[in-house]
Amino acid sequence: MAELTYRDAVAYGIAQEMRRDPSLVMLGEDIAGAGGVFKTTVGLLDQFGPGRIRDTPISEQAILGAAMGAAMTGIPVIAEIMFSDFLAVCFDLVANEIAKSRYMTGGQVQIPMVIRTANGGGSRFGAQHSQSVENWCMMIPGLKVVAPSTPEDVVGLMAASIRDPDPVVFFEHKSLMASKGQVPDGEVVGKLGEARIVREGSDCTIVALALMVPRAVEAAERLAADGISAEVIDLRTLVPLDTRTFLGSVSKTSRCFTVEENPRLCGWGAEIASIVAEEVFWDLDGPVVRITTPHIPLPAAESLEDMAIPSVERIYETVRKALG
Amino acid sequence: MAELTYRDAVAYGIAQEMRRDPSLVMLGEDIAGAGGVFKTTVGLLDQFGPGRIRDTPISEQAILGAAMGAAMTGIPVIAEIMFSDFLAVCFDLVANEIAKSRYMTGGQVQIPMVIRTANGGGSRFGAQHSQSVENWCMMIPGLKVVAPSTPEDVVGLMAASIRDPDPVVFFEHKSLMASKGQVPDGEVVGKLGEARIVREGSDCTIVALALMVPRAVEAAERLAADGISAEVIDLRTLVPLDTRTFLGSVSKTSRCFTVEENPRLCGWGAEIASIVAEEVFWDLDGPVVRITTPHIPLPAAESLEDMAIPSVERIYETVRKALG
Amino acid sequence: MSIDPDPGLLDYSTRPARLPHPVDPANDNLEISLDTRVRMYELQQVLRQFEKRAYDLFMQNLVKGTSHLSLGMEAIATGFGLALRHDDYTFATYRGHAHTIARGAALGAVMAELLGRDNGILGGKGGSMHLTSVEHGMMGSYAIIGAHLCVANGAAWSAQMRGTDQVAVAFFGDGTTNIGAFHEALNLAVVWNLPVLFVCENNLYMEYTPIDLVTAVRNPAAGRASAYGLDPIVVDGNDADAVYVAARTAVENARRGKGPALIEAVTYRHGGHSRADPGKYRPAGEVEAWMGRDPIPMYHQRLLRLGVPEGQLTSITQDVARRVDEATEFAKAGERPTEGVLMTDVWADGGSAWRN
Amino acid sequence: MSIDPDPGLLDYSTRPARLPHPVDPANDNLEISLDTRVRMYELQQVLRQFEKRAYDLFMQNLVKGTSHLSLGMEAIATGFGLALRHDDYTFATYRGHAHTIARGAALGAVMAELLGRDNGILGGKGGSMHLTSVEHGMMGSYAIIGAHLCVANGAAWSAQMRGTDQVAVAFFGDGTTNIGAFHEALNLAVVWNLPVLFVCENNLYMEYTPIDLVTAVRNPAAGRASAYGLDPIVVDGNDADAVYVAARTAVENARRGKGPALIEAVTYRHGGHSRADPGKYRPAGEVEAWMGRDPIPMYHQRLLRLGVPEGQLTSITQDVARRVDEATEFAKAGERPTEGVLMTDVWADGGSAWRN
Ligand SMILES: Cc1ncc(C[n+]2csc(CCOP(=O)(O)OP(=O)(O)O)c2C)c(N)n1
Ligand SMILES: Cc1ncc(C[n+]2csc(CCOP(=O)(O)OP(=O)(O)O)c2C)c(N)n1
Ligand SMILES: [Mg+2]
Ligand SMILES: [Mg+2]
Repeated sequence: MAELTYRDAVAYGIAQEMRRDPSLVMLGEDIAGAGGVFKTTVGLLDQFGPGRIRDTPISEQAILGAAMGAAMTGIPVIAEIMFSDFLAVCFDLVANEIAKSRYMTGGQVQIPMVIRTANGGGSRFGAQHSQSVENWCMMIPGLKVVAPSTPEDVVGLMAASIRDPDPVVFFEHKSLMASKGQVPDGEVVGKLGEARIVREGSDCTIVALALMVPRAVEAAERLAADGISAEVIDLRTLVPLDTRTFLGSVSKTSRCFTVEENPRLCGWGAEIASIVAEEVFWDLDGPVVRITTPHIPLPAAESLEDMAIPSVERIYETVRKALG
Repeated sequence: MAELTYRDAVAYGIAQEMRRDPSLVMLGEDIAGAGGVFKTTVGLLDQFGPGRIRDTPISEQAILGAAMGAAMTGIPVIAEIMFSDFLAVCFDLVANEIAKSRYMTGGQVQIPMVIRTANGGGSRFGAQHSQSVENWCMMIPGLKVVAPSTPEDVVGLMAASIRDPDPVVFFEHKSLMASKGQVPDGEVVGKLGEARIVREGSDCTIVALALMVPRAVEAAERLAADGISAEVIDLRTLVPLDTRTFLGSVSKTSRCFTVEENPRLCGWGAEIASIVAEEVFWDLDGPVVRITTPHIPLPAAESLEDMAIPSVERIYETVRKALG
Repeated sequence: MSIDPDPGLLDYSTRPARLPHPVDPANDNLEISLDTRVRMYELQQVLRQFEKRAYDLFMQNLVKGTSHLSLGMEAIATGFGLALRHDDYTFATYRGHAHTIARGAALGAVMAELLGRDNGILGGKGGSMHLTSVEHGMMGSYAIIGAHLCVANGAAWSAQMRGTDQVAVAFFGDGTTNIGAFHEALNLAVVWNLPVLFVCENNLYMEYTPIDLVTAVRNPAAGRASAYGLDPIVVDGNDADAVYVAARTAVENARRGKGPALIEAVTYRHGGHSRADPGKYRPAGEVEAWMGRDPIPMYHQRLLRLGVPEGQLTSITQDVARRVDEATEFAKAGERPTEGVLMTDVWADGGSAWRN
Repeated sequence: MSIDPDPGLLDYSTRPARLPHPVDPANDNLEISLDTRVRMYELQQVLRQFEKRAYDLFMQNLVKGTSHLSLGMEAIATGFGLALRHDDYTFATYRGHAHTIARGAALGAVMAELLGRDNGILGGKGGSMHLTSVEHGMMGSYAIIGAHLCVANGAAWSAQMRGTDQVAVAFFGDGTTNIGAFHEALNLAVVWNLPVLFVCENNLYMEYTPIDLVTAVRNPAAGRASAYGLDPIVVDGNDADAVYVAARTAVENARRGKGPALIEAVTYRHGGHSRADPGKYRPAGEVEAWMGRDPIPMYHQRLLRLGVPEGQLTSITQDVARRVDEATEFAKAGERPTEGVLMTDVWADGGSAWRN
């Protein structure tokens, strides 16, 4: 066991896989010489050399195109898109090419690549550098979507994503970078499509992801003080989606809350809520409640951003009102 | 009253507004000399001249940038993106610039523009020219989203969209182009944010959009033959969303079905279902059921595409099973 | 406030026709073996007859959806088809029938795909705009402008990393030179010195809009070469020999680690942009003039001048006709794909499950 | 299979420093009124002192989020600031403090925005990366690379359609010349003959990566001009007079309907890319050499040579210091924006309702 920050876990996880597979390469802006703007790739250039860790121009379409073309022809690739907001400048490659090529070609093309990107708010970067856009990728058939909340999951799910033969979009949360956690020694390999029950409970289920997980847990602790027992689930991956775990939990607790950083409309919480409302409707004792960022662009000012993104307080109050 | 095709209604609606506002302009690929690849802009060049109807290079980012910059500085603009799938090549402008600028600038910037685009399946064009991507825009704060199902709504909602001071994405459905309908004489101006009850019913509510509206109506007629009375709602605009109309209907019928062409995950139906499950939960007599295109890229072959997109048969069978 | 009704933009009606240059007689003497030339004649016949048949099947409403023919442009796919090695990579656009066949894909499987049958080369899932045959190095037809130039870089990068001397080639049109991805792809290819060729099939039109109306330079590709430190290369896209020699040279350089090239092959499509289009927007005389520069009769004459007996060419032509008939029968014999395949091949495990 | 550990790409460590050219003494004699020059001295002082203060407030952790300073690059915003008319349009990047102030925005309101206060120029909603002041023709700071070049075209197109002779200017960095939107914007501007200027502030680095490592040509902007039929223009970005003259000429041409220009102003940032960055990746001697070409002391010397009394320059400098102090007080006096404004200004009606 070693304690790592979420930030360091990224390079740690990538290095584990680069040692294992000598053909694995990575490309992106400022990732090599500079070690990444979030310092998540520090040391990789020294360990693996400029042939495998490549700095690129500011050309996101060229980055994802190079990754896709290499992956199609036998070289697994990790491509970094610095901020997830920038997926919009290369969205044709993400949504129309990388995601669809296998199906369109009747299975002729295989694209073993991972798109790593810094996601989420809390850094006061404003509307173009703070978005949570995991729903942008979840909605596209052909993409797998991962968003870890702990250093151990960063390492394990990074390995699982890299070893997965299909394209995976891997969301690293900016506001979790400094958080710490234990990572087992030796090879760490997780599994896509397995949610984690972070905290057991009997009165309600709170489904969360990434930065919302620690907030949901803290809210659950405050609820416990009020005698409300909340079960907290970390989805960890949105595609494949572990519906069994949250459906089982909701069947047990009879109430479901989702906590998402996506702005309200068509966030992943809507998908969870619709699955719950369709498949375990008869087990529900009350409305399915979504807690989301309001449907607005994210403001830059500290005070405003803190009001926009679901807080421990808001989660706590919402559940308490709904159950009290 | 005159009978128009949905296709002709597009140019008809644009012409009405161009006559009314001499500063309104339009740009896009092959829209002027050629009258548009879907022939939706035929005749506009002759009526309004090349100064107001502009052919562009294949440069979607330049198209939306030009539209945004002109709109910001006093010229209302209609920009055509030929196929809605291509919103992906200019998605940074759609999602990060056009949608967010007013908020980011504290209200300094106003962007009166309409993005018109051909949406939806049924033409056997395959995965890159057949998508229904209205959810790509619905999920972005700062965009209004319109998707008419009739010639009259094409004209009326086109006028409403053009006169709206905020950016609107206007989805024209490829498979409705040849459909006909009556359009009132004189100026026709609709209203954004008003759904339409297309067919009254008492046993269940079917919420639909665009091509799914006529299919839902036909399914409702077949259900009527089985003694099931279905109310069919055409949302018409996703943002602003007329929740009153569908919530009122579900409270009355106690059952809700959504029929969407979006692939399953995070489609607009999920948003509707989550609102219903949260706000009229106690009025529900059974699960909220979504009928969607499966979560796959769209296949090209006629036989396969017809299996993928919700059909009258599938709507009918799904509702019947759920209620029977 | 009112907008100037005519800002004086160059417009269709007044636009002069762009006529073809005459064939360069010196091309008879290019260093190309007669055997290669005969194979190029045969390939051009295959492409021509295959697409004429595809067009007929359209008219019989057997081909659904859309399709984009290269009739009149066959010399380009042919010149490159012969210059590439079996393990090189081709990336094409929705106008990709010719490039797919030129790499060796079976005519029947391609025809079946156009007809949306289960014996199609993509099982009916992709259709005319996405023809792919990985076993022949044909890495896909991309229907949204621009992206595939970036993807071709990736295949070339992969070859470079794997230490093979494979070359990747991306074919695209004149209109495609104005999209952002073109710029990003060219710059990265040069910076990384990738073994990739960018081949612009300049047929003078995007869909219906003449390229001159929307492009800052007269040569949409060659006029941009200097922005990447590349040589401006323009070849006669209606002369398979000229194309072949340009391709051979560029391929050789790329194999030897000399990096990318940007080649503009000037040509013309005989028909419209796609099935629906009658091509009315083209000025009087333009189509006729280019018909007079049809690459195939020209090449026929050249081979006669070079001593190939008329009879040999005739039998090639007849043999091709037979193969196209067989391909058509094969395609028509296919079934419409059924439910069973709808949900397959989204993922590497063969399925499409997004949940447990 | 294993990847060649070093494909011999040019890499940081071995990279030679890129040293500044000496000041051109002839620039003393450029045709610029002394009054204009004194105003340029004052503006450079404002930009320098304002951003030094912003940096100090950072260090006191009063500025949250990020911010990108133009310290060392002031001559560019200054030369253009003086050459533009009040109704011209400016489009800048996240590195936009200088361009916003150069158009006349109030120092206090800008400083308050950096501090995230309710008296900020955007009410705290946009922050450092999105400074905008429509009343001054400053149409926004765009934080995602590329798009704003396309948006600037739109403002120029609008001026053209409205028959005004306004000009739009887009400022961007060297790294931005490699993104697709750059190419699309330049091509359309030329095809439509728009009154727009594209000004590349070439400070030799993208964030941390030297521009030479990722660009196919030595001059990231000027080296691309011919691809759009434009003249390659390179100016000394550390000499306000050189920038002013280039700007004046380009603005005049654009006003007269002579169309767009692409101008590369070579400069250097004294600090890191953004708040966090110490700028360690720069080779030994490079920073020092460019510090020796600091645009402000150089300009100070020039004005003395041209007969402006030392005392006048001193009092300007002191006056600016006072204004920056006042701006700081104004900013600190602002409140943190409250709940009331969170949900405003998504729509033109002032609200953010997405439903009834
Ligand atoms: C990004 C994008 N924009 C627009 C289109 C629609 N479209 C399909 S083909 C075409 C014309 C392409 O012209 P060119 O590159 O010259 O190729 P050609 O069809 O002439 O071979 C256009 C605009 C598209 N497929 N993708
Ligand atoms: C599309 C996009 N990619 C990456 C970034 C991250 N980024 C912000 S500034 C920057 C460097 C820009 O370099 P340059 O254009 O030279 O401008 P400078 O910062 O030097 O003024 C990068 C890569 C971004 N904002 N947008
Ligand atoms: Mg063309
Ligand atoms: Mg720079």
